[in-house]
Amino acid sequence: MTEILKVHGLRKAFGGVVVANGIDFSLSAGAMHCLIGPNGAGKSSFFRLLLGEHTPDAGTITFDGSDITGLRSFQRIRRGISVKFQVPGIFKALSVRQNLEVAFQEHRHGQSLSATVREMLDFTDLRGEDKTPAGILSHGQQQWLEIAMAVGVEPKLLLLDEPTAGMSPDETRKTGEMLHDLNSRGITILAVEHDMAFVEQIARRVTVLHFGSIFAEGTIAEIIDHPGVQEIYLGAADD
Amino acid sequence: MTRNRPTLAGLMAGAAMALVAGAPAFAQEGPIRIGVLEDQSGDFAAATMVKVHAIELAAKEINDAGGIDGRPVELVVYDTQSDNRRYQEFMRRVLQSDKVDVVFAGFSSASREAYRPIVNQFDGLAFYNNQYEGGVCDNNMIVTGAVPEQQFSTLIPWMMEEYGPNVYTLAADYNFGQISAEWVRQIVEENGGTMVGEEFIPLGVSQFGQTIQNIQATEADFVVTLLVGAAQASYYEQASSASVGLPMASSVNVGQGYEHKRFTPPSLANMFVTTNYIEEIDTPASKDFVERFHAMFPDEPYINQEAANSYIAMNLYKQMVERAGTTDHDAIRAVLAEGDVCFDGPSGNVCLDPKSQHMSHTIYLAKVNDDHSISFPKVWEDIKPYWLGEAGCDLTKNDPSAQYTPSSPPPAQ
Amino acid sequence: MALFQSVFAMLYQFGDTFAFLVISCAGLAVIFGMMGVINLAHGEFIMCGAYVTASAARGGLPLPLAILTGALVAGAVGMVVERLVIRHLYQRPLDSIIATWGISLIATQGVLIVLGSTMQGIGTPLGSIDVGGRSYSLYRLVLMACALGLLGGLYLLFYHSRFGVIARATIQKPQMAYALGVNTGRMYGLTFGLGAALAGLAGGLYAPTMTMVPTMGATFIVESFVTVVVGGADIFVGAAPAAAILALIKAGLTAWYGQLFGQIGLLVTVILVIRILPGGLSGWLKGTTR
Amino acid sequence: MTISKTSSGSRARTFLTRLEGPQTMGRGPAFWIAVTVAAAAAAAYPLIADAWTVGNAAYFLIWTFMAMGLSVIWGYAGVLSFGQTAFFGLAGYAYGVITLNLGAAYGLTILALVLAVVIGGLFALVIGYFMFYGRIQGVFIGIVTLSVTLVLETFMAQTAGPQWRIGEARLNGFNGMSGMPPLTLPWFGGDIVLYPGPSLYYLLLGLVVVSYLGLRIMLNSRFGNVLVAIRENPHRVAMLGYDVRLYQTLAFAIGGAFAALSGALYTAWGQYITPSSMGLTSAALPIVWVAVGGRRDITATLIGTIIVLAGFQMLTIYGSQYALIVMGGLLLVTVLVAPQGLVVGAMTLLGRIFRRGKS
Repeated sequence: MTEILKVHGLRKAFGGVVVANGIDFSLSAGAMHCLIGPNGAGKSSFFRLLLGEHTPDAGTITFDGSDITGLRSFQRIRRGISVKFQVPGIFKALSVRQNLEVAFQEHRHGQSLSATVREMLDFTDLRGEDKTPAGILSHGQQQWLEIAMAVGVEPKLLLLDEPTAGMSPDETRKTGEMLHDLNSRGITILAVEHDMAFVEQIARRVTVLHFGSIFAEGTIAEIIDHPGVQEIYLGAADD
Repeated sequence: MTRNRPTLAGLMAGAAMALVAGAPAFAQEGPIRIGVLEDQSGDFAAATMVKVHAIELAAKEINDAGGIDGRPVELVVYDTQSDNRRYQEFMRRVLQSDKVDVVFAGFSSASREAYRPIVNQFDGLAFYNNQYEGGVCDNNMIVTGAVPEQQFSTLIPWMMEEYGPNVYTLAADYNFGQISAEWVRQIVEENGGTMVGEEFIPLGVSQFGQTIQNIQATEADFVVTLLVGAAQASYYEQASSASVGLPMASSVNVGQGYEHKRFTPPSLANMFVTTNYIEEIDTPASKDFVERFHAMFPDEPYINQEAANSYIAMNLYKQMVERAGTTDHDAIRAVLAEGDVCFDGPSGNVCLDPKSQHMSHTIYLAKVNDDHSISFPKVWEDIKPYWLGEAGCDLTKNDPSAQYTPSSPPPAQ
Repeated sequence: MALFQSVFAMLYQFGDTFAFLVISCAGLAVIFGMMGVINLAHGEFIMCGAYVTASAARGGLPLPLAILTGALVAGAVGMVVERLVIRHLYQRPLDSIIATWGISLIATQGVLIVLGSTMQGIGTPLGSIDVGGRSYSLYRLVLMACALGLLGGLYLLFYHSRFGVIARATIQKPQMAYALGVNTGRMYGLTFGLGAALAGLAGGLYAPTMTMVPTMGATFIVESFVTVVVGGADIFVGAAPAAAILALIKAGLTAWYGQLFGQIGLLVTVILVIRILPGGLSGWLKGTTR
Repeated sequence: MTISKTSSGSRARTFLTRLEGPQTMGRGPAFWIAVTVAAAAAAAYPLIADAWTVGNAAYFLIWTFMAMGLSVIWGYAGVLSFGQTAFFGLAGYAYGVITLNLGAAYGLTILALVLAVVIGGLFALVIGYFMFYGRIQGVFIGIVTLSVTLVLETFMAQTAGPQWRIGEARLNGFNGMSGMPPLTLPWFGGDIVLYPGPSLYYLLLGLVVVSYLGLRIMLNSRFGNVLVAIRENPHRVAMLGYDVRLYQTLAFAIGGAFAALSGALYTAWGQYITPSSMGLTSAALPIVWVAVGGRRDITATLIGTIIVLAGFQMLTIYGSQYALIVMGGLLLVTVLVAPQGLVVGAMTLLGRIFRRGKS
């Protein structure tokens, strides 16, 4: 399998706080991968570095065969990286339909915008809500809407920051199905997640981040059995 | 402290006056309508409320005496809010909709320039009753305010003789200040003096620390202050507290914004101003005028030169209409061209100059004493607005409708 | 002697401008820095302080007490305004700009109608001193001292008093403060009141040196905005150095190129600073010292 | 952008369908009948009104462009500009300088009008580039734009001297530049000079209708979609692959060009322009019109601006010095009671009543 994302020696510090301490990481195309780690391990900062919201002090990011380290956020998105944030980043005052239109109007798979929107309404189970202002949807629905929007840019790689935060078990399960569906359409998925049950549902491989470095990597079973991982989680819990 | 009356009351007063005075046998033609556009609110209100009152006083007196040529006078008053746009809106309104016979309008030069194209377009007739930087050569305008040659050709030589030849000019950085400063410079040089400094202050500046030092660094014998607006007026207080102690000469203070009444003594002490009228003038005509004014407007804080100009302008207009037998503008200009339209009013005898349609004045030198009382060390009679005519403006021959300055005079004929 | 004279003259000009900037911006800076509200009625609070000071002084109160009265009245008015208007707009900063501008219109024109177009001044106290053949107003030296005192006082208030600690906590983490039992509404009211009182103090301090008109606040407003913006959100880290730098720029440009360039220089500086240091001086200083 | 393979006819149809959309209030036959009636009434107005009233109405129309431009920037793109008057004033002076140098023959005043709008728009583009690419955000945009307009005002106010001239045109400082010709249309058998009156009124009415419909189409297009999305959540928009700065800069330039159109028309209307038209009070006026009408809707802005302008003029005539107090009060009421704008509030209410009446 080809590598879709390759990170080499990524470093970033704010004053004395090191959030990325020489991260080497790679992801093969078509993967479903989870990133875990205790609070403050640098997961969100790693995402921000991938998205170009932080400029790294050192290191390179290669995406889909080309170096994107110097690109601005929107340019990376256009290359095929997309993101869904932990707090739903939707346009609350706009209708569900408008939210989808803004996301899809530049990228469509050869069909009309309204057909695309209809398809995504089906996908997110939001049929009949297309005129509802997005801000009054339930929390779970907002999360799904944002996932749908993130798909709008036709990403090769989808970054998800705690996609199930605040969801009911039922919604969580449905989200997992959605992600499998997207993955089967060829989208590589990299998710930050705390809910280990959910991690088990979606991830084939897991990377553990600790103090801005890769601490361990392996299948979910390997990671759960890894003594060091248990230690850092327990250690973190003591704080 | 002034207490502004709402314009509505002014409007109604004017209308009511016309109605009451209309009772005697007026001619059949109906009233003569006079548009009044003055700033009754906004930045300039302090100096311009009194102009409206002066016009109302003149209208009442004219109506009481049987009107103009038997026709009553009716005032159409709008508040222009010290806003140039309001002048544009309301000048259009009085000329096009209210169809007034004549307009009395404007305090700042900017407001005059805002409405002048409109007066020209509708071929109206407007009186501008303000002291200003001079140079308007326009057939549709009659100017009763004093101009620099009248105020500076008297003031500067007298000051130089009295205090010395070294002059420092402090002027507001806009048309009035720059052009007036140009006049001062020219007159100082003609009289063998030296400009030891010249400084221009943007409008709205209220802190003068550096300026005060600059003045002290020179050997100035006196300072010509051509400052404008409430913010710039802070100079006097600040200069006084820094004990600058130099005599000041001005064409714009006291006579217009009665700073000597508003500021705490002695910040304006030793200020010399040439003005064509202020209420302290001690002639019988002036005293009578002040008395009549206060009978009608007991709360009036101060009767300034613009009030007198407005009052005089009303009477000049009455005279011209009566001599022409009509309110037609060409007929009025024909009367004006005869060169003997004069009026002996509160400020002495004044006459309109046919070439420039500006007015001659008696110029009073007002001195502000330590306690801010006023004395008059010198009076010049019959000072003519000579410059425009000499420079080549002759409205009896052609009408360029332009404003000239000494550095951009009328094109040679 | 000539050297001493010109050095003193330069220092005096610098100090004079510095004092003007610090005193006129303090109220705006507190309200903006602590609450994120841009108060376009700042100038009118200054005018309020100046009018009350002048009236009190002419009513026989000694000047320092009159100035204090002016500040207190402006502060009280500020708290009322906060309660009636500003409180409803914390979530809408752009709307609070509009609302405070509306208040400023009403205040300016209302004062014009009720009190007339001018008010008699009270005259500058203390006279002048002679340094190297030139005379300087003593009162302006007092103003410079006041500016330094003001900076020190605010520092003590916000960093070494209970009010300051609670106020900063409330502003940074309102929910947290609320959960800890702080009456956040009252804290906002007090902070806005303090800002208004500082504006009133500026009016009171400068009342003796200026023409008293309803629009007098406008002559402060550009300078105070410029200082706050250049300083950035943290007034203690930013405002003092901002005032110092701006005073240097303004006094320098005014001395060498005249008042026009002093004015324009200030406005250009603010544009450049915003462009280069979006967080203002305080953001920049904090960024480098961490 | 992807171009779909559609015939030009259907493209024109999609174009026209954008006259309606989520970004603009009013849809369906009832609304368009109302619009047509309003336009027809406006067109018939000079037949019943006297010359001054028509000229005065034309004067109100002049300001609506600046208001609609601000609505695009502030209401739709979410950026509060306090300095629209900078573009207004610059274009006003540009019109003056160009016409004073070129004269009014051969329709050159129309060229001057176009050039003035281009100059104003380009200036806005530069300022916008400077701000948005410099990561200036939120209230700071207001401060920078205000500073820009105040710098221009301060500078222009001191250009009274004879050295300040561009060709034949004296800038003439604080007192303002005057003497420029009004708009003049070349016509067979003699130019038509558009003094304030019916002819100018019709020209302006036409411009308002075209601008209004054009802006509706733009706002309901993809561009408009992105603008409102930026207003709601610029971060998310960037994360959908849009260059937010570019969109903001373009919106700002468009708004600036509309302000410039107002400025050039104003100068042609009164044959006069002053620095004070770039001052603090002037700068705040467009914000009042737009806020009171309803900034987030172009129709509300248009209606609101005309109502507020006419209302304040009436207040000045009959209420005199209370006008400014009422203006301030109106702002407070709007912000506190109807933050979406009084006209939008009224329209929503009407719509609700109408719908209830139908069902």
